Amino acid sequence: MIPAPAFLANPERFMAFSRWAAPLFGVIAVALALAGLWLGFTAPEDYQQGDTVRIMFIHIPAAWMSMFVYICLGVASLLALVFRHVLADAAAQAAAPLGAGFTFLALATGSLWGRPMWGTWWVWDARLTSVLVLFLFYVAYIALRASLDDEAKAARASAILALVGLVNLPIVHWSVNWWNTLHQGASVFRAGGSALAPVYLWPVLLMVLAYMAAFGSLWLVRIRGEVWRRRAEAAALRAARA
Amino acid sequence: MIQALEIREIAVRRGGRLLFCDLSLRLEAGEACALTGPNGAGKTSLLRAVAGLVRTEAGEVAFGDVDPAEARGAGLHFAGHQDGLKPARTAREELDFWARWSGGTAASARGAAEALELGGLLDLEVRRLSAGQRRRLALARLLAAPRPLWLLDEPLSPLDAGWRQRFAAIMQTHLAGGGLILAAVHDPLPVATRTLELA
Amino acid sequence: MIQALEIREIAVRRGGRLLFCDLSLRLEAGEACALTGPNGAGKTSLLRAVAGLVRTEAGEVAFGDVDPAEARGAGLHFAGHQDGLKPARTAREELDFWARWSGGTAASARGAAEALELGGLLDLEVRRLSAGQRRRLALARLLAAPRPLWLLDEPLSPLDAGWRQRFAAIMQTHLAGGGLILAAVHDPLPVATRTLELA
Amino acid sequence: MLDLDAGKYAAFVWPAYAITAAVFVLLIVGALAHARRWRRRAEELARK
Amino acid sequence: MSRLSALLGREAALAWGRGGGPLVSVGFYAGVATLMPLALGPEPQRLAAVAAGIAWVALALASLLSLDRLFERDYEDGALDLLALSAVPLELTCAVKCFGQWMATGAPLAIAAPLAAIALGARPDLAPMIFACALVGGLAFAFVGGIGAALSLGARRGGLLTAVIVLPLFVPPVIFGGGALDALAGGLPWTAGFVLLCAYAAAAVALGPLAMAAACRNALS
Amino acid sequence: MSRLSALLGREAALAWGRGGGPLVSVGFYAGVATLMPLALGPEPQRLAAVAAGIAWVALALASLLSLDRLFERDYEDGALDLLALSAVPLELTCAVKCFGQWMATGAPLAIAAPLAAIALGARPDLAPMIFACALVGGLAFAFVGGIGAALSLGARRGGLLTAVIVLPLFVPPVIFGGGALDALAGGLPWTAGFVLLCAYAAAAVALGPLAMAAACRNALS
Ligand code: HEM
Ligand SMILES: Nc1ncnc2c1ncn2[C@@H]1O[C@H](COP(=O)(O)OP(=O)(O)OP(=O)(O)O)[C@@H](O)[C@H]1O
Ligand SMILES: Nc1ncnc2c1ncn2[C@@H]1O[C@H](COP(=O)(O)OP(=O)(O)OP(=O)(O)O)[C@@H](O)[C@H]1O
Ligand SMILES: [Mg+2]
Ligand SMILES: [Mg+2]
Repeated sequence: MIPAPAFLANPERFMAFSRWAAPLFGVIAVALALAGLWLGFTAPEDYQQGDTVRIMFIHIPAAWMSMFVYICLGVASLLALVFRHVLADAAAQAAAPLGAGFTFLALATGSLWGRPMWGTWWVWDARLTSVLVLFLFYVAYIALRASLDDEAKAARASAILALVGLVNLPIVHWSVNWWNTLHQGASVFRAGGSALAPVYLWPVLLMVLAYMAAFGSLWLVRIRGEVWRRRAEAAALRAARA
Repeated sequence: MIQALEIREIAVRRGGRLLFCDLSLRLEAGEACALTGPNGAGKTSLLRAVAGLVRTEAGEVAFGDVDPAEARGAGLHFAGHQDGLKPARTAREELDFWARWSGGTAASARGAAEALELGGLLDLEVRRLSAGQRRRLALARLLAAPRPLWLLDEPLSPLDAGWRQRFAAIMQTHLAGGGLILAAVHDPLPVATRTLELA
Repeated sequence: MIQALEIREIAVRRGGRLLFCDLSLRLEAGEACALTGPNGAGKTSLLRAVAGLVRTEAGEVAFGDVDPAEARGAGLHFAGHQDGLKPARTAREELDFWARWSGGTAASARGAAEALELGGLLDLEVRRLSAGQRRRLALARLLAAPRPLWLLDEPLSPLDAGWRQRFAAIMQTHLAGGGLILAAVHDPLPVATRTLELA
Repeated sequence: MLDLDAGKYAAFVWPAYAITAAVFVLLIVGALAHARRWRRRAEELARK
Repeated sequence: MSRLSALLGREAALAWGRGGGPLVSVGFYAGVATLMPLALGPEPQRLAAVAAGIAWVALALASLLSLDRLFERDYEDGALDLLALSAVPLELTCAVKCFGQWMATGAPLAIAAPLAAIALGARPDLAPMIFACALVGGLAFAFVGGIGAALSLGARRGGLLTAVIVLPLFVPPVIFGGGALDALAGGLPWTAGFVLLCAYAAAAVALGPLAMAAACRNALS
Repeated sequence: MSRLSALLGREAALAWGRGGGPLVSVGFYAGVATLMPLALGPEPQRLAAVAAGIAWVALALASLLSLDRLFERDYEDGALDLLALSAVPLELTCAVKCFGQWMATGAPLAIAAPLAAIALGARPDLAPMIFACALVGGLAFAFVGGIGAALSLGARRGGLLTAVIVLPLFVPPVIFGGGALDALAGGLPWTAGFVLLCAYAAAAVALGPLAMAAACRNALS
């Protein structure tokens, strides 16, 4: 999903590519989501979890995406910081609200799943807390970006923050191993095969791919918006000086 | 030891506006240059660009055959509008700290304090100093650790007539010893051998 | 309306040292007085004493037949070395606030900004202003609310030659309207009708 | 066959899907509006 | 009036910019609510028992640590000179400064406090009381903290002084508020504690500005 | 070396004057220790259960609220320009600044923390652990807090931003330390949590200065 930077570094080429790629990803996302939901809702109820298992099809993808988008944000920030590339910076800026959205979904769906399963909406365990922290990182990124006026300075400062925030990702992922918590450990991918029955595994995987494609599409659209915004601002500045 | 300052066609942008471009200047050891121009012309920005504190859009700054990082780290003094002195610390504490920070010693700090006649003021907190006394304290840092290139931003303004002359003599001595001075001023610089006017 | 400033044999002590004593001065409406003297002579202290910010050891300050408390509260402007502008706020926010604080209105603040040509700068944060621009912002407060007595501490120093002249014209207008100016300076004050030299 | 009856857990399952749908709608609308707004603005300024 | 409202606006804006404001207070209490359980371990009953008290003390700590700079910046950059040179009596100016600080920081904290307490497990029926205590207590903290801030102007160890001066003055309101909360939680009559808290706040609002103005004049001269 | 020790001395002196130092930290914890029981009511068991955790969180909050000004003053008065213009790499300068802050504020707080916890009723055998956690944790807080302080330089809502940026970074060490304290109190193996805390502090000390220096350079330019 991370576009090959060398090819896309040129804004013109990026705009030409994203022009058809964004809608294409969108269509793929819808198709995969429909397939995943169909399989998900034709699967039998779980003997333990009953119908709540259906939350899994939207919880796991959202949770994974919350981390995946942060990785994208981190990589884009690194490229922006090292190569001072505008497009990389636009990509980072465009990823943050999407990541915040997915993280919010992970929190909300997890909470709605936790109530029937654990009997509580929220516990302060390490997994849940670190996801909240991830959400706070997205918020901090957006807030920092918004409160520095100088575009170049804002870009660098927020890129630094994004890189600093990468430390949280391993904590999110391994928190279930480091602390014995309510949240279950890795079950989809783990040594010795998935713990999930195939009837659930397939819809989950399809939904994950659908979320990925949706993110790809939205990301491209937002980057396009950023490119236009920068063009507009450059033009406005030129007009003001002339 | 910096033998020359060479600014080659630099351009600086602040807040989206290009302050100047294609600006060049060459200063040899023993020379001083007065930087003039109306308010907001970019004098301070140029000094900061030379010091490496502000990014340049284009062009480059060379310090003779000294590596820029080294020159900026150990070869120049920057005395800006803001003096970085903490109001609640005593003049002595501040002078000693900045002397040591730029590689001087307690003895050289004492020498600088003598040269600027800070003797009786050293035990006062900075907030109690008068404007001219405070500027003298800021300028004492230039002498507390000898460095060839001085970047001065309106160094004389709060000084009285007597001290303007005496500081001119100090600059003269610095130049005679092979120093270089680039100073932004609104009044004529008493030692200027040349002038660079920003639009 | 203050018709005269009368300083009668005042003495001011700072940090245990008597800066001056038996100092007297009478200023009528329309007059300006330049306060000169070497660094540390007590110019700033005298201005602060007139403003009532510093206790006097002896003597008194009278403002014609206006009650001192009233005169200090509503009859004078004080523009010191330190301008009290907050770096993180925009020039407009600061000017508007200080205009309202000294009894002006949004309209008078706008007028002051025009007189000092701050138009394009008002939306910048104060920290981004150049030294001269920042001083102009500080001086705009004098015009944002009309008050007869101006106490100025080195008002011209970071201004360029053009602005020194223009501010001199502003001071002239103020005097012509019956104002009084007491200004500490190191260079001659372009409008001074007389000079008080501190030892 | 399609099993849309979530039984006693309906109160949790459907809100989860509803929130997901809502957030997606927000993200989609936000991205498109952002892109469209700045595209308009850029073209407007380019024409001038 | 226009002056005072202008001053109030400025103070609120500065307090907000300096670290106050609704979002910060939410952030601060989010911090308290997140960090507390993490540090105390997740056992809900243990936490619930102390939730209201923690929210209340966090408010006092936040005030203690943020109020010490109420006058310092204005003093060092010369703004206090200009504030003192006004037809508005310095007492009123100081009162408005404290009030602005409370508006920008204290009031939002008061709104966040019950939420944090509930998130930590306090009984929801305590929320109004927590809110009321935080609101009134915040006012008392602001005016009492201002005294410490003004007294330590220009002192060499400003921060230390503020804490030493202010801490003893913070004790009574904390006791009154804590007592009221505890009484309410235990089903006992709580009015006495709350009334005392209000009285203390009123006294602080009435007398604090006199002390602050005197201290500021002294620092300036 | 002489430069760095001079800088360390200056930073410690400034931090001390600004509100750090042994006496303040004792005062701060005295405040926590007196206010907490007053707010929570006097039942000893209720308090004892959470005493260690409270001491630990108080440390995090104190750091959160005091670190936001680590670079701000130097940035606004021009000292940061001069600090950046030196043969000493800015990374090292930032590290020394944080270290000085920790020396003047964090270390004394770490000494006061176990005393406060015991005063609140924690078991005395927890004291060494509280001290160790506070010492190491304070280092982590200082270096992580410095990142937030540097990143928010020149931003419009500096204080708010620092809190928002720093809060997520404070969570892991609080979890680790709280976990270690809790495990020790419950007789469980506590090394894992403490080792993680040390690792986090080490990472913060190693990587924090890079981020701080980059952020400072960015703010200056
Ligand atoms: C607010 C509450 C919750 C949050 C923030 C949350 C967060 C997460 C995150 C971040 C992941 C991805 C972990 C990784 O791959 O490293 C995840 C996975 C998962 N969650 Fe949750 N979760 C919550 C509640 C729940 C509940 C209540 C359940 C079920 C009873 C649940 C079941 C799962 C499952 C089965 C996975 C997939 C595990 C794997 O294979 O990695 N979650 N959750
Ligand atoms: N950080 C900044 N962001 C935006 N604009 C800035 C910034 N710093 C300076 N400027 C603008 O750049 C211009 C040049 O400023 P500079 O301080 O270099 O002027 P100067 O020649 O030193 O003027 P003065 O004689 O008044 O000191 C000014 O118009 C100023 O407003
Ligand atoms: N708060 C104070 N405590 C002790 N001494 C002080 C205090 N304020 C000023 N002084 C001393 O009083 C003397 C006069 O200071 P003042 O600022 O009035 O001088 P000035 O004439 O304005 O000088 P300049 O031309 O340098 O501005 C100085 O020697 C100064 O050190
Ligand atoms: Mg300048
Ligand atoms: Mg003076």
